[in-house]
Amino acid sequence: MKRMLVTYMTLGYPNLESFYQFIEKSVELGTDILEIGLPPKYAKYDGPVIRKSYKAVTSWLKDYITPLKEVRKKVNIPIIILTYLEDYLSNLDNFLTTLHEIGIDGVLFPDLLIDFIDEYEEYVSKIKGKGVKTVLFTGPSLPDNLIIKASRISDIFLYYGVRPTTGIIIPVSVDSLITRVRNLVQNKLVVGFGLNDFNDLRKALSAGADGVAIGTAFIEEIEKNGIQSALQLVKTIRGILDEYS
Amino acid sequence: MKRMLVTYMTLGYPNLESFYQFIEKSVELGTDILEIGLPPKYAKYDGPVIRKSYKAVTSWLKDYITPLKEVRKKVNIPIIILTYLEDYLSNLDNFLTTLHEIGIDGVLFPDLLIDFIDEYEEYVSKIKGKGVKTVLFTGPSLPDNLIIKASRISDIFLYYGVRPTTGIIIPVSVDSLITRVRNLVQNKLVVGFGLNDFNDLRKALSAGADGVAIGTAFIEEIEKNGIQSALQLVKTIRGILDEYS
Amino acid sequence: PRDPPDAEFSRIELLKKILPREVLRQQFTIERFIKIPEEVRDRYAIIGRPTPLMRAKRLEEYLDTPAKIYFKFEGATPTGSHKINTAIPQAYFAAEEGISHVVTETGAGQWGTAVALAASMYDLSSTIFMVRVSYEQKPMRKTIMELYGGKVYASPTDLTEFGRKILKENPNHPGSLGIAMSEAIEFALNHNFRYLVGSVLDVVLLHQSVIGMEAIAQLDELGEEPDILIGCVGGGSNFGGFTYPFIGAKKGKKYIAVGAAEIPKFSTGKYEYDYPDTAGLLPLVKMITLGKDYVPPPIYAGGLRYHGVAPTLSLLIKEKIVEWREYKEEEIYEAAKIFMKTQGIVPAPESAHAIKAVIDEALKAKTEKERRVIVFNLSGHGLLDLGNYESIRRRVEK
Amino acid sequence: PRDPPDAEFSRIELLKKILPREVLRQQFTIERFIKIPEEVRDRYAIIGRPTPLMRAKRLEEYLDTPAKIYFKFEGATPTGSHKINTAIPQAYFAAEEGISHVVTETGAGQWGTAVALAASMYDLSSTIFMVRVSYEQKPMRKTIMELYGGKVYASPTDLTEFGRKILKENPNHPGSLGIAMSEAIEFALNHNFRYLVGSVLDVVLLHQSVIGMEAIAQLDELGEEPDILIGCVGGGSNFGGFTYPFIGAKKGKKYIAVGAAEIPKFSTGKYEYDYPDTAGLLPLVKMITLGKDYVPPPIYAGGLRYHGVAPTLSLLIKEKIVEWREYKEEEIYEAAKIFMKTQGIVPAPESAHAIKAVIDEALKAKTEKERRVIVFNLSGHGLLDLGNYESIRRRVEK
Repeated sequence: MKRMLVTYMTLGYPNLESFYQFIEKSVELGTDILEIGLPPKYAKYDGPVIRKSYKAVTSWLKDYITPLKEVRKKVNIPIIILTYLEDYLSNLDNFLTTLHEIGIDGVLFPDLLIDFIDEYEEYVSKIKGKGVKTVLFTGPSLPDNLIIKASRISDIFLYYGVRPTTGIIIPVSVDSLITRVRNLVQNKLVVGFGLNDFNDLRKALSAGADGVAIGTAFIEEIEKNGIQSALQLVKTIRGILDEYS
Repeated sequence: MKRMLVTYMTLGYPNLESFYQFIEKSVELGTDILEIGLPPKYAKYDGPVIRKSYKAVTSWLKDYITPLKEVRKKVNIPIIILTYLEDYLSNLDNFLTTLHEIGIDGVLFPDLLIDFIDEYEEYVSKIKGKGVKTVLFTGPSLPDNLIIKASRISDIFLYYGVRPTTGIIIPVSVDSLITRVRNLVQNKLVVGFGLNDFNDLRKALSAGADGVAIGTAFIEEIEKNGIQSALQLVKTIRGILDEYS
Repeated sequence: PRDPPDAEFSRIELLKKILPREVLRQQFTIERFIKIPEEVRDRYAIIGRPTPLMRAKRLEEYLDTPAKIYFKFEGATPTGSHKINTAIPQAYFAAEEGISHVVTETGAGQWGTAVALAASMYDLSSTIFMVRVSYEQKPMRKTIMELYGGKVYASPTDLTEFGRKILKENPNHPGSLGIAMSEAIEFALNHNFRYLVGSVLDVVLLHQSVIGMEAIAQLDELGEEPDILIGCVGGGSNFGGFTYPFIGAKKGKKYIAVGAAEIPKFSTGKYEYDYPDTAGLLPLVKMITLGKDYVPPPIYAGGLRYHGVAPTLSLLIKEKIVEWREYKEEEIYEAAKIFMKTQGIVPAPESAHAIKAVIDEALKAKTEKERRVIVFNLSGHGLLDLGNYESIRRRVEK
Repeated sequence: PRDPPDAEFSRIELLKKILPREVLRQQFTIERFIKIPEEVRDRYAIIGRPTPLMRAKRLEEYLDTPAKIYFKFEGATPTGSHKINTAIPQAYFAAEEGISHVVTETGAGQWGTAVALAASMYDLSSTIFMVRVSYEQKPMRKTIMELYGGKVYASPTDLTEFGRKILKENPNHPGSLGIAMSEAIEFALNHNFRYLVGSVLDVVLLHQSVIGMEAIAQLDELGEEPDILIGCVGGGSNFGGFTYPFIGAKKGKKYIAVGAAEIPKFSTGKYEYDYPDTAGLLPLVKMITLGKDYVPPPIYAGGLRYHGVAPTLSLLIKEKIVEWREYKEEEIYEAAKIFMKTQGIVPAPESAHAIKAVIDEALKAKTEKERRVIVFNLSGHGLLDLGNYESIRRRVEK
């Protein structure tokens, strides 16, 4: 079975042109699902690299609709928007309708099961009611029974962040984390949060992850060596994934 | 077997006349052995009652030889002198010779096995060499093997003081003390030191003492109620002893 | 854990730089059971683990209760409290990583003492930043840390930029736990040493779970089934370490966390993200908290003056799996005296809070005529807290 | 025991008036084994008896010795030393006799603490005359006695004729152990209370023999045969209590009594009759002594400043059944630090003397390549003696 590559990029990073280029090429190179970050007010669960990318784009990117439309036009694979529910509490319907109209497939609110745990089921119904899929975000700090329930209602796949934040390689035993969650989840399991170490990546795949979500690694690569180098990384990771197909 | 009554009295107490009277009558009433105390400089192992009697007589009694000769004339039973070796270190031979000449049967030095433990056998030989018998004084603070050795060489009987000092009724388990020492001693065993409680007396006899030595009780009785009363006590104690014959 | 909004630096990244690697791994593990390394078990044996589980027979008699009262006595360790249970593995993991030196801050001194001893047990150097006012008022605590080989400084110091800045503003600054911690972390960062954490974090509770694991085995040996488990809560590490193994093994019917009425975090604290440390250097965690800037009144149980409750324990309280009590210090003092006179042990003022709840539950068992088995954690002795007892005596018995 | 020449009163008679009857009986018993009453065993269990017998594994490693080192840890009791072992039975026998109140004196405070706790365990009142200078310098010791319910007075007091006389001469008299004892005895006599004795007397050693009896059983359980037994000597009660059961059972090849070089009683003391107490109120006993009026220098191990050696121990030393050592306090301090860093326990300064001898014997075993089993009595912890450690630190490490 083919393992999924979920490629994350902050909307408009590092600039619109490079952003579009990265998206298009990464799909060509084997990205299965796109995860696009809309800069939130408070990126609670993101590490410094992604936070910096948010900061970089918010200085000039005032409108998210146009670039998202552009991306939708350019690629055919599923697009998921990553942003924080917190920012849309007062206008969620509106936001979801907009996404739906653009043709975005789904949303991923990393704060949904953490900060809105008492009402998450209502939110999931609401999101789905608007025709938008919802990818649920889980991690090691959630109880087993919540992960099981979430995996049943999560669309496309269940996201499992192995570390407390993106991009900071807190030492965790990736293999045992995933072996454990694999047994709980019937849905497709995509693992993320700090998987930019190839060793960890292989461990995740060996332990049964259906896919991986990579973000910080691409942004860092763009920052340091530019788009081409980041795309080379997409290719490399795709190669690793294919070893496990 | 008849149990022995060893009657103690301080030489010349309370005055010469009463002293002679007490000695003579007590023998008539059943005293088996007389123990006569010569006031020492330091009555280490005597209680306050006997110490007071020493003090009382030393104020006027300057010569011990005459009254001892008198006692020897008056009674036929064995007479033992109680005094402290410490006082006679420089003129022991002389002292023993004098006693022998008077016709005293033996001496009892309570400090011999305590303060002269390293040389007690030499002293015993020396005493016996002068024709004087030696009654050895032992007690609970001496080791078993010393008691066994002492009992073999003690003349007339082995003295066993159940309490650390005369006349003060320190609570001790008289029966278990005597049961224990009885098993060590082949010689006749006379028990003393604070036996003026009839209960203790009976316990000592039941536990196998061959006799008892009584002193403080008589002196106290003389002090409080006079000679007749003290003699009455001799009679009573004789009676108790005879119950165990 | 999360970084604060608009953070100048990532607290999570900071954790990675200052904590021993394995400590951090354990902080974020989801394994239910983690093997205690042989080298840690060795040292546990040396400090007298397993600590005794004792029956408080005379307390039962005094209360004339049908309840049986047991206590796990963590005061039996050389440093007199449970703190050493986590200091040892943290020091070990630092040593294993090739680190030569560990650093921490201390207020009243219990934690610093535990770190100084743990460091000496693995031949590590240790530096302890002690809040100046405590350094001056509790010279014996300083002495014991130094006897264990620790280097103790009155914070603020001129050893760190942070300390120098504060001293420049006020050369006689009395110091604070937040300042001491900031200095400790800066010092560790500058020298590539490692920083040891005393409470609140999951990994600390994990290490403390040796208390509960032992207690379960000891009760089994006695053939006792516990009904009620009780502990006091400062940050939550002795409580969690004691009760979680019971909760996990579904042993016991009631778990009671006891705090000080003067620091009413259970009754008035909010369940929200807050800094676990007053310096704000650690990542935000979701917990019951009075706010990191809460200024606690000076009660005699210094260890309970903490503003929050460990995240896991906060959740268990929110979920009503764990109950809570809050008592005033006069009540605590009375309970402590009863315990001293019946059982002979001077309890740490913190642990005396657990005793008060035990007494209440034992009296309830009496009223209800129930032979309940009550087990509590006596997290430390009070022999180095006699000054605190003297101060409350003056206040209460005047 | 004997009364002094030309005594104004009989000390032996005084003993009879002030000691609990059964205590006196046991003082003069010759029974080899005396059953511990159930009510005393109960209280022993409450204070944590049997105390642990622990292996000093890290000390062995540090010394790189083939010897095995074990220690009996009397510091595990609530009052932190072996003193409680005799305070409990003495208080019990007083209570059994219908006495409501016990009295004693204390210098540094260990004995007073033990008496206050023991009294509270049998619901007795207790009054402790504490040497004024200690009362002022060691306020924590006073606090703990009071927490146990003891009434503590700075001696000289105006509660006794003796105290009033001294205060009249000098209202700021610093007090002395002799004065405190005189007051305690007078107070006990006047009120028909009972006086409890802390050391030297046979009966105290008898009660302390619970240490050695337990240690024998614990070593048996480990399958160890002891070669060398070591303890420190103040009056001799912890040493005697620990070693006599071994000597009696013919276990062990060498017994070493350790004293302070600054109080050279083993090396220069005379074997003669002397007062066991500086007040001269107790009967004379034959012992190794520096004379009751000997003024000891102020070493940091206060408990070893006693002028004599218990009579039975004196005899065993004279008979060469027990060996002795004397060490200087700098050496002791170094030994204590080694023990703290390797084993974590702060030893009482007194007990640290035993540790020094243990280290020497362990190093000797190393030189001689012998796997000897060394067992020592750690008679107390030093948590309430940190002030003394601080003072010696200043002297030695300056």
